[in-house]
Amino acid sequence: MAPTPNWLRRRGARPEAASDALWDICPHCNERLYKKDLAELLWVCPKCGHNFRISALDRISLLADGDFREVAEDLMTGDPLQWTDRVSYVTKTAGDRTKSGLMEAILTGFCAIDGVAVGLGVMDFAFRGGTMGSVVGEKVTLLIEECGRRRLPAVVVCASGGARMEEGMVALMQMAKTSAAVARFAELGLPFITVLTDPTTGGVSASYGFQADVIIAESGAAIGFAGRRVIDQTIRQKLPDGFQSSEFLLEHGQVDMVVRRADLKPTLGRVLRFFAARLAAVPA
Amino acid sequence: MAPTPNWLRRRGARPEAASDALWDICPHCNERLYKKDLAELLWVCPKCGHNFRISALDRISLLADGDFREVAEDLMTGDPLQWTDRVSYVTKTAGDRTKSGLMEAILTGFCAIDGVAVGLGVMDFAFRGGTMGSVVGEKVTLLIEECGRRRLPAVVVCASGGARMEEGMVALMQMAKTSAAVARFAELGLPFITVLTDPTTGGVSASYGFQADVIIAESGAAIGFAGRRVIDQTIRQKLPDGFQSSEFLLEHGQVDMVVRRADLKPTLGRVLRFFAARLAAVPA
Amino acid sequence: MNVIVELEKPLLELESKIEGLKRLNETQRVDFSVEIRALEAKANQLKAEIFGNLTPWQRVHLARHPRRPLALDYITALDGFTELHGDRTFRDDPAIVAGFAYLSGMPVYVLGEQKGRDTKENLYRNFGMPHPEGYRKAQRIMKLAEKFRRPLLTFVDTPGAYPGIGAEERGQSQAIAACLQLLAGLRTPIVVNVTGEGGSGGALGIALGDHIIMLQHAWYSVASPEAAASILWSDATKADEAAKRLRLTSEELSEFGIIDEVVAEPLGGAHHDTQDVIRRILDADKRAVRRLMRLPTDELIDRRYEKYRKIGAHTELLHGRAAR
Amino acid sequence: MNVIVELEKPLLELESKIEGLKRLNETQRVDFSVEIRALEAKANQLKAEIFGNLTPWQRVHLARHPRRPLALDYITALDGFTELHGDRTFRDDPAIVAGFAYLSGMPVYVLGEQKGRDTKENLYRNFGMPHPEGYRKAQRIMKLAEKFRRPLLTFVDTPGAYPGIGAEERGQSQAIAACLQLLAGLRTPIVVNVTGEGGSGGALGIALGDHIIMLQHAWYSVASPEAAASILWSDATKADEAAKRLRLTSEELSEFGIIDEVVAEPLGGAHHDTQDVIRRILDADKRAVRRLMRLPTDELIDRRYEKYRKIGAHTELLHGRAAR
Ligand SMILES: [Zn+2]
Ligand SMILES: [Zn+2]
Repeated sequence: MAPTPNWLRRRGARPEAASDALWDICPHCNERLYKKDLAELLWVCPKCGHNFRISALDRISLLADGDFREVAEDLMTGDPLQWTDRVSYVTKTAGDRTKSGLMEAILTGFCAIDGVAVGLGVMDFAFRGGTMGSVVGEKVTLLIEECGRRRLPAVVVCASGGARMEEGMVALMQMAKTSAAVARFAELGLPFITVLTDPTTGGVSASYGFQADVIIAESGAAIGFAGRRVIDQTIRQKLPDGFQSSEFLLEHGQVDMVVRRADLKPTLGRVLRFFAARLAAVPA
Repeated sequence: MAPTPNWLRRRGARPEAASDALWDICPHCNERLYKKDLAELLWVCPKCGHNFRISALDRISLLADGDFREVAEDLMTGDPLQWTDRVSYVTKTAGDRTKSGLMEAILTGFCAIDGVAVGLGVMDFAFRGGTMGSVVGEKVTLLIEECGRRRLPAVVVCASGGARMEEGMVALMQMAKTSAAVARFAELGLPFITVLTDPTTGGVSASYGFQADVIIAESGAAIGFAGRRVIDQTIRQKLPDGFQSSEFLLEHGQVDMVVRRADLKPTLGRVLRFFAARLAAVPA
Repeated sequence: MNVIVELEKPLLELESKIEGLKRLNETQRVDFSVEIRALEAKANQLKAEIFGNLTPWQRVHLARHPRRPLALDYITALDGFTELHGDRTFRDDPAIVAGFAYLSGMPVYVLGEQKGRDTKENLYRNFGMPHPEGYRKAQRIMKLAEKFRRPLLTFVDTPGAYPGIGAEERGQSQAIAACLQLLAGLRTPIVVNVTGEGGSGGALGIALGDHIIMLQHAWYSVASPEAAASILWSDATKADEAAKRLRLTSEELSEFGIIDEVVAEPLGGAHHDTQDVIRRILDADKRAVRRLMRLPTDELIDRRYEKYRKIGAHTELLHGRAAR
Repeated sequence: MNVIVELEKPLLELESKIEGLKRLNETQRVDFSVEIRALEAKANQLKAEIFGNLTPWQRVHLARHPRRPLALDYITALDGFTELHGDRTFRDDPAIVAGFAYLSGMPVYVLGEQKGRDTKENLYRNFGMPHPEGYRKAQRIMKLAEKFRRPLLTFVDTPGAYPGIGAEERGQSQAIAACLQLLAGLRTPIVVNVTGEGGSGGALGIALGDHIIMLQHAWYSVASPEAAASILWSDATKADEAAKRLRLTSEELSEFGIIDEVVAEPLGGAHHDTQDVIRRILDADKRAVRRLMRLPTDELIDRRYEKYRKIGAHTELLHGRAAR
């Protein structure tokens, strides 16, 4: 396993291990995999190529060259609806914080990817299914605004079940807020790139997820607007093979490329170098 | 029959009657129709509603309120390819001039439609199948440029078999020339409206025909990129019902509305009044 | 079954009895005016009992009432509505109507999510659930509004964007996302009317604007109560529970600052006086458009940005921004 | 059957004989160099005979030669080509490839109409005949080029836009028309390379630009010779006749001022020295891009307008404009 990067050591918080088991089972091919090996394998099943869902921390380790300077790290959600069902929203998010080692479903900050300075946001499915509430919307907006001020490309790695129910319309409005930030950023002529990972649906796919100049899908991810269950219940007919997979979206013209996890960093580097290159730097 | 308008009497030239027959046969329902009645009926079959193809002169009579001040009326095509097959291109166009009473496949000028001042171009299928060569391209471009200078809406009624073979690439380049004129006109924030009549295909549909802010199709027209014969020969399978009809295009989202000939002038008037109204004229 | 339609039944019976007596009163010699007044008093009392204290879930049903005014009822009440069709790419989506009209003489572009009145019409309109091509037609209209500097009026009434195979294949997410980006930067005033159901992203796709008006008994939510119950508790029958928790009523959304103006409905809902409700909505639109048209465009866009920029609920804020 | 492939056969036999002798020369003691020289002289003579005086119709076949370099051969010869996919609406069309790359260190966007090398690949690429979604993907790339102020390079090689049911349903006309309008006003330099077949509107859709380069034996025409013969004489077999009349060769189009620069091919066509031809094309691109990038954008757009504005052949001109 790779040594823990400085920024991560500094950060302190680490997620609790989900279980003490030494082995993980690949949900795709049922292969038994030794947990300690998985990090070396980039959390990709060596037998079938299935990408395990990974934490935002691990994703940043995979992408950032060295240091990752986190911003807005203390932002914590309120409870606008005073939500309670079986347990209160406050209790739920407190649990997620402990479990994930994160304050919220996204980490944002600044780093270099393959040598290119960027603003980077990475969502984490382990926190409320990566849903977008106030904090995700605010952090994405702050990141894009700050990229605008620093004239840096913005990159967001998406993993989200959509808008967060427990924040109601305040959550839905984060789609509008982030869209407005993207619209301003686009007018500055700066590049915005998203990476859609498993799963990217609902309010995140229908806002900044699909507003980027270049949209990269990680292989084998489920990407769509409506969840499969909702579609099943609505149309009650067999879904096509590979429906809502990254590869399906590529064929249907929705994403620019499908990239394997191992190729993600060099691919992002290639794209960023092109989009970030200044015309002035070009030999005449 | 309506009295001949002044502009038309002034114009002098009239097409030769295609035949001396007193009767026309509706190509759609085979109804025998007394020719003298057809003008009163707006050249629409009273039995089945089929729109007979009509001359540019008749179309202008249908649309213009009163006077139509023709421009670029003397523009005559050259013979850039020195084309000859069974007969020379020069002979062909000379024949078309006599037969149609027109110098070329389009008339352009200025008039009012339902009270709104516009630049109006009307194509005529009787001249080389309404094909676009140098003169059609030039006259459309001049009309749009002049509308830009006068800050008037531009309306073009299309009827065309596409680019004119006998002018080769000079004809194809008219697509580029007219597109450039439309692009400039659009940047001025002025409205451009096209009416697609039977038939509108090829180089005209793939340039200014489909570049308008509002696209109106006359009912029952054949509209498309490729001709039916070409498609038949390429795919060798049954074409869907109503393929390439105005109504088919409406369903497929390609045109804003399908309008019967009798409704065309009031509809154009309604659209033009809206698009031509100055915000300044609005009560606060 | 619509719970409001059920609740209304005794009231409708009573009202039809009153009508009958009134007809008798006119045609017969006997005077029933005392009985009529008594029955009318009873009807008013019944109305107050039924509608005076509706639960959020009942109000959701009020917003779905089969006689509630639909988008086209408002749109055709404008002068000279002319419909424009198609996305220029794939299909004309009847679940979104688009075009132009005059609001008290002012040229405006309009967009509305349109349901049907009966089964046949609902199949044609896909129950007001747009496909991506509907949102792409909407984008075309938004761009026209910007190009010709006319205000854009939208009427929101959808259970949600359609969740189907074709919709996913043709990029429902992308279509809505593109609407949002376009609306956020659109250099012309945008006035939004949430008149019926405001179902999630499918509603928001045409609901990002400068001034958001909501009818009193419309609902607007991050998810329909059924969907939320299904997502949260895997049990769509708990929709009434979800309706309560989601804070989807006009009063609550006003408090959150998400809705700018609530237009009152008559007791019993908009369908009890459709013409009056339409007039109130269009009056509100007129006031909003006139006010917004006085703003310089850059200021309009800046205010729109700030309007959405400040929505959120978080406790530790960067840059000293005040938390909700 | 490709007539050039037929014509080439004796030449290829001779060349393979020469190759055989050369191998013998290296491995055996006997010296065949005299014989080799004699055969080489004969081969050159044969080549000159075959290719020295091709008819337009034969040149059309040269442009369709199965070994002729295709769009991706040029594009992948650029540095760091990265392909971008999809129209964000309906489908990724493999008949148009799109992406970005570096031309001698300069970041450029690229578009190309791409045929296949074999049947399987041709079915995938639809023989280089784009659908509307291909032109819509192209529009996406054009907008990126404008947004990020990078030059756009296009490689034209198509028999034409696809004439099929789906293509018509999804608006082939609209898709090409939108490309033309976008290219006409695109605020970044556009360099076009017609490298193979320039089939009508399907070619023009990505061929409106500031500097139009054409390979010597490419063809570019208002219609393919077959289509023109069919349209004019209802007889596609008269394609050779049409090819002659249409003036579709690089020399003729240069004279008309429609092509700005012709890049020479080796005797026998581009496939006789693919690497050299690619290098020549990219050199021409580089010169053009560098020159165009020095122009202020407004001047670039004005010049582009004038470039097309003046194409035409008419005898009575308004405003005293000179006739061709
Ligand atoms: Zn596996
Ligand atoms: Zn008839």
